[in-house]
Amino acid sequence: MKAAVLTFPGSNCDADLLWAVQEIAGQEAALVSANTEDLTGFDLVLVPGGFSYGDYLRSGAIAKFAPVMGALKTFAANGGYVLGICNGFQILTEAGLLPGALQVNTSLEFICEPEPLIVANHQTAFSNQYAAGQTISLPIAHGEGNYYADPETLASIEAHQQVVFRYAENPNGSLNDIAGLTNEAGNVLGMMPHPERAVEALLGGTDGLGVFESLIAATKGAVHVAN
Amino acid sequence: MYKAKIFVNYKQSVLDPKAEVIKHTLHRLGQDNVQDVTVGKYFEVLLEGAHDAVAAQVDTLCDQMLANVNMESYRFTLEEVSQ
Amino acid sequence: MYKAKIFVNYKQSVLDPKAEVIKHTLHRLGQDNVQDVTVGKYFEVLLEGAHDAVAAQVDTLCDQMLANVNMESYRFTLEEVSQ
Amino acid sequence: MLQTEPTPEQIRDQKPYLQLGLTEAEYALFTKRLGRLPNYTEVGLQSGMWSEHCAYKYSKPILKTFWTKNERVLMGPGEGAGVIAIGEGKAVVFKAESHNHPSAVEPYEGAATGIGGIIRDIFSIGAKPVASLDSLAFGTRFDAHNQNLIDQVVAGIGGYGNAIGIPTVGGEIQFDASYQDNPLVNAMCVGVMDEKDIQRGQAAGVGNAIIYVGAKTGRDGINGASFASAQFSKEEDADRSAVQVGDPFMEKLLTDACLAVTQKHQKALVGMQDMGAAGLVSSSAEMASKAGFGMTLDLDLIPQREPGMTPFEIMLSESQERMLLCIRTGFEQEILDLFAGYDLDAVVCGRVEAGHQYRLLHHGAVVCDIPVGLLTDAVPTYTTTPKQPARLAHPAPDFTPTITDIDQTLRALLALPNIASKRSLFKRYDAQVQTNTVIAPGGDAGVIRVRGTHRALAMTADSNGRLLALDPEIGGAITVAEAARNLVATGAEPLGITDCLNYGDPSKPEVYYELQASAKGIVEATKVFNTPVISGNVSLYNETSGVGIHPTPMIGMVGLITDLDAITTVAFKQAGDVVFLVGATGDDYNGSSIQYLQNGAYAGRLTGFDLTQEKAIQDKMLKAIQAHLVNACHDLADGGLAAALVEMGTANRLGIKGSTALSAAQFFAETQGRFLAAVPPAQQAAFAAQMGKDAVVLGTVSDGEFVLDLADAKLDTTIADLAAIQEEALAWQLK
Ligand SMILES: Nc1ncnc2c1ncn2[C@@H]1O[C@H](COP(=O)(O)OP(=O)(O)O)[C@@H](O)[C@H]1O
Ligand SMILES: [Mg+2]
Repeated sequence: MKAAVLTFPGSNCDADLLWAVQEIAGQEAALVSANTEDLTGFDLVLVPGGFSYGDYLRSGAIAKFAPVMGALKTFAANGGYVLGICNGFQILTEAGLLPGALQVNTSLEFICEPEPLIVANHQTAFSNQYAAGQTISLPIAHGEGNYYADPETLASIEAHQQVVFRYAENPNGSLNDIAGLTNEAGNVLGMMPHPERAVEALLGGTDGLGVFESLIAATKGAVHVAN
Repeated sequence: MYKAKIFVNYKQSVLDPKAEVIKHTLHRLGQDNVQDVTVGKYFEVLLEGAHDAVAAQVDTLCDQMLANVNMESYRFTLEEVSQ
Repeated sequence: MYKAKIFVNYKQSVLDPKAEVIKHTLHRLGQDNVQDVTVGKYFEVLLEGAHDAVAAQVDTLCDQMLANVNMESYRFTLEEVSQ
Repeated sequence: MLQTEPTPEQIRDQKPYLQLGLTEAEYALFTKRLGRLPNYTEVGLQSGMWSEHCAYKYSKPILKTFWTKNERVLMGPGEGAGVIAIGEGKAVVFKAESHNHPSAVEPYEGAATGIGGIIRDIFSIGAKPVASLDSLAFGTRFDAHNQNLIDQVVAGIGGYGNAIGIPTVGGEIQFDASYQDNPLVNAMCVGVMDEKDIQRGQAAGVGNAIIYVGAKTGRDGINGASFASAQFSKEEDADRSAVQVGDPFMEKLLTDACLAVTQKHQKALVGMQDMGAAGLVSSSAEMASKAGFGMTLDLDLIPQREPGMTPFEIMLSESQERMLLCIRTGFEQEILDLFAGYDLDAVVCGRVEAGHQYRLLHHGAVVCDIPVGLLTDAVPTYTTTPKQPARLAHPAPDFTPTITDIDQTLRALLALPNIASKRSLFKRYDAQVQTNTVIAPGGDAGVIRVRGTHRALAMTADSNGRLLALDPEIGGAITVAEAARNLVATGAEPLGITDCLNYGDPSKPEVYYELQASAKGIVEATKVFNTPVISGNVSLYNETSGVGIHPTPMIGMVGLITDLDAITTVAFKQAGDVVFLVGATGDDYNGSSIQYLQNGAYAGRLTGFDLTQEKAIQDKMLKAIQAHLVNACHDLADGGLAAALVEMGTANRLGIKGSTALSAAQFFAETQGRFLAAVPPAQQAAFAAQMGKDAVVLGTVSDGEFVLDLADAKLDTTIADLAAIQEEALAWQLK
């Protein structure tokens, strides 16, 4: 598997993702500047956490104008796997690659804590290594992770089983306890919790490895379109 | 030159955590005459150009950048200003 | 019942990173006719009461809670509205 | 506006420098050394550079007594931050800084810019910032003002640190009436680098370029700005604010770009320094002076955020997120291009000159032309004749608590703000970004592993104002010892310290006494623990209405772990482990939490501290941890054995079942030099042998019951009950 880790000005989890994919999961990966306009040759594009362009307007609102976004849309439209984590999730919703939006947490506070999650759909490219209904623990670290979508959108998300992870103890007000969800086609996932922060026992747990292992399994033998 | 005054607000169906906290605090402080609070953003943008072109440009700017239309709505006015 | 429309903005000498980033992005996208951007907050508060009492209350509210007077200035208008 | 500035003669006659914080004697000295009357810009530069913050007028004699060097120190005080070798070609860089006053005025931005400033100190040395800590002190009256202050300071620290992507891995938050009107906001940053890349803030080599990079210069944070505008400008003040707003996004770009310069453009780089206190003048003058050169700057080239800024304003602005570099002639474009790649404004704004003159040009005129040493080295130092405060001459009689209901007492103790968990506050900090955090806030020390090595660093920030108020010398030594104890509990060997000296007005004999006495205690302890002071910061005049804060030196200590498997945490891991109490317990209650609980105040002399004994216990404890004999370890501090036992059980809701010869009162004693260790049964004999008479068995870890037979009382409850109090008490009081 060959992964691109996008780097926007202000991204701060890009190096962490690179480390998780390269050093821990043992896959090929490269940092790719948000100024790039070509994502040819990658099986997976990772959109990292952080504060792209400061997140000063709204999380992810400026990043969607980065030069790489056109290529990312093409990549996703062609069925390529895209995983957005935290700010990456916010960017994907702002860019319209995922439904809904992320609001400020109901506590109005940034929250950094390990959070129990339920694997709501284990039959996706991102979760096939987990058991159905399994509870895992992943860290969250965000101030704006409160998932919102209007009622019709929410109904459609549920009808298409797009929710992959739900909070066991909703920390931020997210509708339907949504912690992570895919697009309807199932090749784009956004999640607020950080799987890349849970891949080493030394750092407190390995429950996040499943996400990367699922993608490795999905890319093996799957058909890719590398535009 | 035009000054665009732009208001961005949560749509009514969206619960706004910031507004809730302010209202709740005011009630806790005994200001029970406060019926409702909304929190929005206010932008001013100065632009050169002809009225209609600027109006179209500001509309796109709001739709694409200043507001997230999944949860926010916007309105704006244009005022001609001298340099 | 009155509706207070409240505008809160940074004072001029205060750095506004939000406005800088927005302006810079617009220029990067080729919208060179954008001369200036300011970013502020806009609140609406609905309050019961007599005009002058409400005005005083809103002023305190702005001064104590909605604006940080060390670095922000505020202005507001009051409009009578029917319930 | 230029024409409204006073002439040199008007300055001499009207003495506007008094409002800038200079004395008549200082002005006279400067004028005499200059050989002419200084103009307004020059007096402005003098006021900035001769301020306590830049010149350490009162504190230099104290700082000189610090022990600053051992075999591992690569760079001691005098640069942006100090550096210590940690092996495998790597070095650790750290420093702490106070932002007390800015945070009192504008809590969010004050705290945020405090973090921003200390980060720049670290990467200006060439180190990648890898962790931050914060030490906060607030008043005990939780009125709306204080609640907002606490909330906004915490939000500001998180707002900046989280955005820039540096994990906050430790710190402390304490409450004492002494800080009600003078909160303390001290921030510490730790960086890691290759030893070979260390660089200094110097501007050498005739003709080399001075490059300014980062945010534009505005009128924020100008020393005496209010004076300048009130006296000499017609402008409306209502639209002016001296508050500095932090821009972590800009700082992230600046960090990455400057590290690229130090790592990949070493041929081009002569020196680099951040613009901190007294902004452009202090960074440029110090860089030239340190290297023994002169400098000319053209102020028209300085990026400015507002029109019409005067040289005074440009030079003394404390706008954030700015750096100054000295670059070899011929390499200018290479460096400008590099910064452009990060979307940063950078300009060549001056040159290094032969000789020692410091010259500023503005609109074609020379607005300053003085020997640079006049700014950096001519500053007089002051000492005050110390006088022992009366309270120290006549300490209150020793306190002994009376415990009638141990269960009730324990519950009340756990709810004290200083004992209660601070998680509701520090969970607002991103503790894990960079994915190196082994121990996040909540442990005895934060621990991060060092990528590319088999090592980890432990770090802690500690202060004990209430103890120093009772005895500054012993209190100072205890603070160092406690910091070391925190590191040892995680399995780290202490390496060195940074400090923030937070005190009242040093011209008061009593305050000066406190400064001197506490420095004495600190120096003695740093030698015993082999932890030299490699950097630090001084914050004086922490007073309101003439009343100063407790003398509060904040000690930031960093330690080294060479075996990642030996890293030890506070939490009990499994029922059945044997719980040992390490170190002797005495009847030491003065200055303790139990005294505060029962008397509402801390009083008496400090007893039960022995530096040599403390060091011996710490060494033994560290050896046991390094030998993998220990499953969990915790140092004893506030709240003594009582608080420590609960803290170990909280995370996994594991209790204790045991008995001890200690009395109910001693359960709450705060004798220094003690640890608790949980030892797997298989290692019990080895541990006991290693510790000898210094460790006694207290009991075994239980599934949840919390039962302890004391000499004169019996405690019988559950950890779930106690943990809930300890976890929720503070959050509840701050709502
Ligand atoms: N209390 C202290 N202990 C040790 N060193 C100190 C202390 N205070 C200041 N220093 C050292 O003096 C130098 C100048 O400090 P400072 O002016 O605070 O730095 P900055 O320019 O970053 O504000 C630094 O090297 C700092 O480490
Ligand atoms: Mg510095």
